[in-house]
Amino acid sequence: MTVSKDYTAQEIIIVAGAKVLEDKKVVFVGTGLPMVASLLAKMTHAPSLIPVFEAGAVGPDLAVGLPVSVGDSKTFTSASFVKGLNSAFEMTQRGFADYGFIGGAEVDMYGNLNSTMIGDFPDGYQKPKIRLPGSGGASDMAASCEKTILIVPHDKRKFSAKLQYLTSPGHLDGSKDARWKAGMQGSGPYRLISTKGIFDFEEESHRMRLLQTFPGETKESIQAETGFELLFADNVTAFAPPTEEEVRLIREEIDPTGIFVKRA
Amino acid sequence: MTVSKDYTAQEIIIVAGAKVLEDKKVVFVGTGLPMVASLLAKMTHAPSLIPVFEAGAVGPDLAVGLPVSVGDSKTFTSASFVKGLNSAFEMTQRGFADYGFIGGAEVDMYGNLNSTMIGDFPDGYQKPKIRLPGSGGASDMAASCEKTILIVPHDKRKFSAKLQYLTSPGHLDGSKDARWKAGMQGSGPYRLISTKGIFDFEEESHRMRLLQTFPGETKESIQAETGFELLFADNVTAFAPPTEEEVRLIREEIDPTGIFVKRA
Amino acid sequence: MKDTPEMFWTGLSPDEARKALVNKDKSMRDKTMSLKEAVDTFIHDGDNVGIGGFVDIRQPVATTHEMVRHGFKDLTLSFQSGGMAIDYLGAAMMLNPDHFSIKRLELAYWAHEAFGLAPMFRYLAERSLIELEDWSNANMSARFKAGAMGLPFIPTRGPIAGDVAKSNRTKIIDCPFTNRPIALLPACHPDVAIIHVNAADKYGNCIVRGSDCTCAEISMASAHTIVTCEQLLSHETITSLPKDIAIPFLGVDAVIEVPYGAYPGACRRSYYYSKEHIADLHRRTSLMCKTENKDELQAYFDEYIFGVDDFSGFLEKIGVAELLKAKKLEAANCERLV
Amino acid sequence: MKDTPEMFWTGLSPDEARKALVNKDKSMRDKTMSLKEAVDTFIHDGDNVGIGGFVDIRQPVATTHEMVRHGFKDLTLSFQSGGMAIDYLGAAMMLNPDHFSIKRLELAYWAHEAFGLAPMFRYLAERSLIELEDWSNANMSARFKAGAMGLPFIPTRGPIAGDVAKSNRTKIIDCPFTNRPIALLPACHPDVAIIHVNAADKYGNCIVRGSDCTCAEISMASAHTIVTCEQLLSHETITSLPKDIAIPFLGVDAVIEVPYGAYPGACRRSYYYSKEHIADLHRRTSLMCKTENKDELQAYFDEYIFGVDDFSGFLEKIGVAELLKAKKLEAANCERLV
Repeated sequence: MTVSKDYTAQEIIIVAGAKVLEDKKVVFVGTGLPMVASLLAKMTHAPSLIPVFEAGAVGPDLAVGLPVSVGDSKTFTSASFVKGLNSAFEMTQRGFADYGFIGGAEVDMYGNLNSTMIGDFPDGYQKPKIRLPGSGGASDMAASCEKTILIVPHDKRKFSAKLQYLTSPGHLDGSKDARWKAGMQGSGPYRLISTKGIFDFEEESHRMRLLQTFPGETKESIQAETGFELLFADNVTAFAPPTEEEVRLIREEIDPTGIFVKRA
Repeated sequence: MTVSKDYTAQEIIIVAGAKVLEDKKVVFVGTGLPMVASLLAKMTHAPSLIPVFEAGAVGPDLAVGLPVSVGDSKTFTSASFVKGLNSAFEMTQRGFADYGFIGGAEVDMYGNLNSTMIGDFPDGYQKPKIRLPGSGGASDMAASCEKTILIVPHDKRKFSAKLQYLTSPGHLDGSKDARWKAGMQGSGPYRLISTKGIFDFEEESHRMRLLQTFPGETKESIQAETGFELLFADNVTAFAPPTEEEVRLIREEIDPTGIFVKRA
Repeated sequence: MKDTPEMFWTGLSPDEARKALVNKDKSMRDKTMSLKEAVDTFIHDGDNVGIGGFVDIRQPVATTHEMVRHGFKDLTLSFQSGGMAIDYLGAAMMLNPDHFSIKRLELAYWAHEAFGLAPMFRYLAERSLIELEDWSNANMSARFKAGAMGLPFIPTRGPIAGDVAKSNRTKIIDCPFTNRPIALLPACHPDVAIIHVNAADKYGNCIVRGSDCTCAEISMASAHTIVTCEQLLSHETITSLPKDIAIPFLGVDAVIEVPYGAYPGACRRSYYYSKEHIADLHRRTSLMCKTENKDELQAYFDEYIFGVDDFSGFLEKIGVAELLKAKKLEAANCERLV
Repeated sequence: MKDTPEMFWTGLSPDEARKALVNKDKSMRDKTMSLKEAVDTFIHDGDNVGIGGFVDIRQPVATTHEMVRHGFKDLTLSFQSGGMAIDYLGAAMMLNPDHFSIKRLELAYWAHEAFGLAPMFRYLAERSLIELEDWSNANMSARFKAGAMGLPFIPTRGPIAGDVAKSNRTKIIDCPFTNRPIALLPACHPDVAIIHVNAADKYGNCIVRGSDCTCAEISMASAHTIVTCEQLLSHETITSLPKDIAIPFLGVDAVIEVPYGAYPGACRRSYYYSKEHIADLHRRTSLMCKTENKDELQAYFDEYIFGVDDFSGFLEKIGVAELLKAKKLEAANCERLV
């Protein structure tokens, strides 16, 4: 397949995100790029992927198009289960979500996410510098999906040594069994996809570890834009750029009106 | 209306039970005679009575006939809500049941009921002398309906100073706020209807108090068949015998095949 | 907190139940198989079996027949209010505990309302042949719900006072928000759920008419679920009625089309109770309770269960007239065009 | 247990919520009235208002317009993820807090997913004009559910670690059954719920299509509930679809037929989002956020809300073409014959 010469930072995130998803697994899909990536996975290697949305749709084929919301009417057509938020989250607590696919505004080296506020917590909680939308279902997915896949645009301030607010729990302080001891279920952050590469979390320390670099990036260029010390896999490889067909699918089939994938 | 000369002990219970029910109120109906009484109430003075059944039906008109079970198909036709056991009990915990209408095999002076076992509890719990069916939903109704109406056939052993097993909580030990202190909701037993008369529970002591005698009974004859000391209302009155029309409704319209109302 | 013996779990503990799901194949695949294969595959000696329906409504009777033919040891049966499904298992144990035995009941009620007591219950309990754990209907329904919700426990306003909470593993705490006492019920995660529904597709998406009972909660709480259905429908037909899907395919492992699968109990829209058949089984059982003579009860099992290969053989013995009678009675309840 | 300040309830405490139901008229009676009458009757200054829908799905937009016209002081708004309904209330406060004010938000999310942020939220929060209590979507949904179930609290596996549980009244205890930490959420009992549904009968039995959101839970938890519906149906039609009834009449106090009542948000089967209208309101609000110049936002309110008598006046201003466009877009999602 021909490699695309004309893809955007969002598009490579989407392609990388899609590739992490396994066929025939249940993925609890957060709003935004995770929806695009899940659709791309379904249209390529994972036709039997089972999407779950927090407003209550289970397993739709998404043939009527890309939802603009995780409660969108498009998530319900052809769904096998049509209830509400409680049912979706209860299924997840029970263990029915293999993957959770979420974004955030700020991430730390243990895969904890902030989507609540920029400012001083707790003292400045009632007067944030920047008020973000809030957890939504992200913290629930982070707590209870079996594995989570995180999407965060790469930026030194966003890859932060200390979160200003911990919305969605990842590996917490990275200590052994930290999630278990805190009372959570699921093994936590599994992959992180940024605009610069793909990361996992090292087994012992639970620290973010670079696995693959996106075209044009090196270990050094990525570390330079990261606010904490990264680990590197023994064999950091180059992630293949999106193919023309993948880009075409995103632009023409999945998100032709630019709902989530901006052209610039 | 002409007084019936040919009614049974069950039939006068049913008529008395129906009369306790107010129109336009919600009654959580237990199995057996409470179902017959609720239907009689609906066919006479309380056409807008709202029956709730523990298997999940809310507000059916019961026009297709007397259910043989609180999960009977007949409870669902024309119902305004059709869910399951959890929904019925949750509505009741929330406070939507004005009355609960339940039976039992044994009652004490505070309106506590036993429908679990005859024998020695706790030591003989695993080897009961007589094993009864168990609580079903009766203990839930007793705990959470706002007021409960109890039906117990009158018999010295069944009106007992000490229950062999307390299945359905009434006024507990009768002490002030006993139900509240135990963590329950609802004001507890409101009326008890036996084969001999109608009782309430005195406000301070919460002890069973005779209000009305059924034909042929006196204070003394009822006390003689009761295993604990009864209280008597200042003005114990005679309950009017069922009318011919009431008996006809029970026999011909409500329970023509003798599902719950035996002819003998 | 109430002074209770050390906590124990029957079936799976909440953490075991979660782990069991992690590696489970959750794909949308064809799960149809024979009832024999389902029972062979998913039920094992010592299992905690969660039983659907309510009294004689939509109980998984066909599956209990198959379980009796198969034979199992030391089962725990968990249900709110049980009727014929429990009767068959209990009577099988009365007849030959070496072939079929129940170790323990976690229940709220075992009897038949208008159709009388379950003599099997009196026989087994009064002879102390089974462990008992009494709960209320709301208790058992909420325990399954806690399991389905992935919670280790759920609070209840149920029978917090009295002897029910003393007969079981309820814990009473002071509510940390109101400071009033509140009862906590441990989740129930059966090893296997047996459920009968009105319709399902081959993936296990289930539609229920009339009472939902506690079937969805039991299915989602259990490690595995066997579903029998009156009618196997296409996936497209099922999903065209999305609000009617009570159990999603994720909660189901085996799907078997078994018309009249709850007979002689009732199934809304399909058939009403066969009270004569229920009474016949009870009469034979009562005889054994009184005299220890098992001949009549054994004859029932030899004819209707051991003497047939599967549930269709049972229905053959019931005959067309009886089945049509049950169907006609139910049609009057629903007043609908078939 | 986490060291928390003294517990407090917003809206009703569990015991107050129970008491409020004891003497309530629960009869099946005609509850239709005008939206103005409903808002006048059931909403009061200082109330905790539970808001249905999810982001821009089936939010009770028409009711919020009426609330803005009426004017209220010191409301607490409780919801999981809010979109346009919250926007209108927030913008009204930005324009004139003497006419309309929000004291407190109990929420998981206020923004619009693909349609961007809610600039009202940034304006009010960053200026510290409202009290904030952050929860997660599962938290808020479960809090309403606990209220609907008549429980003072409900456990959750949600964000037990991290700062969400530190921002609110969650209590973390050691589970008395597993000894592992578990989070407990206090019930939410709003004084009044505002809910938009697809269809209802005059008694308040409601049918919902697509996501149930958390509407049934909010309705059943609240002391009073105002329901607007796309379509008022006869009781007979509603009860002929019994499994579709999501909210029983018992949980509803006022029923108003308001077609397009969630517009410019979406309502499954009826209309899709009008993203241009949403963007227009946000543009005007952002302008005020940046410059404190309220003219454009005030002009919107003067035209679309204060300048009309009721929601049908708003729809007149939107015009037929836009409404048909939204309807056509949704028809493509559902692929159904009207």
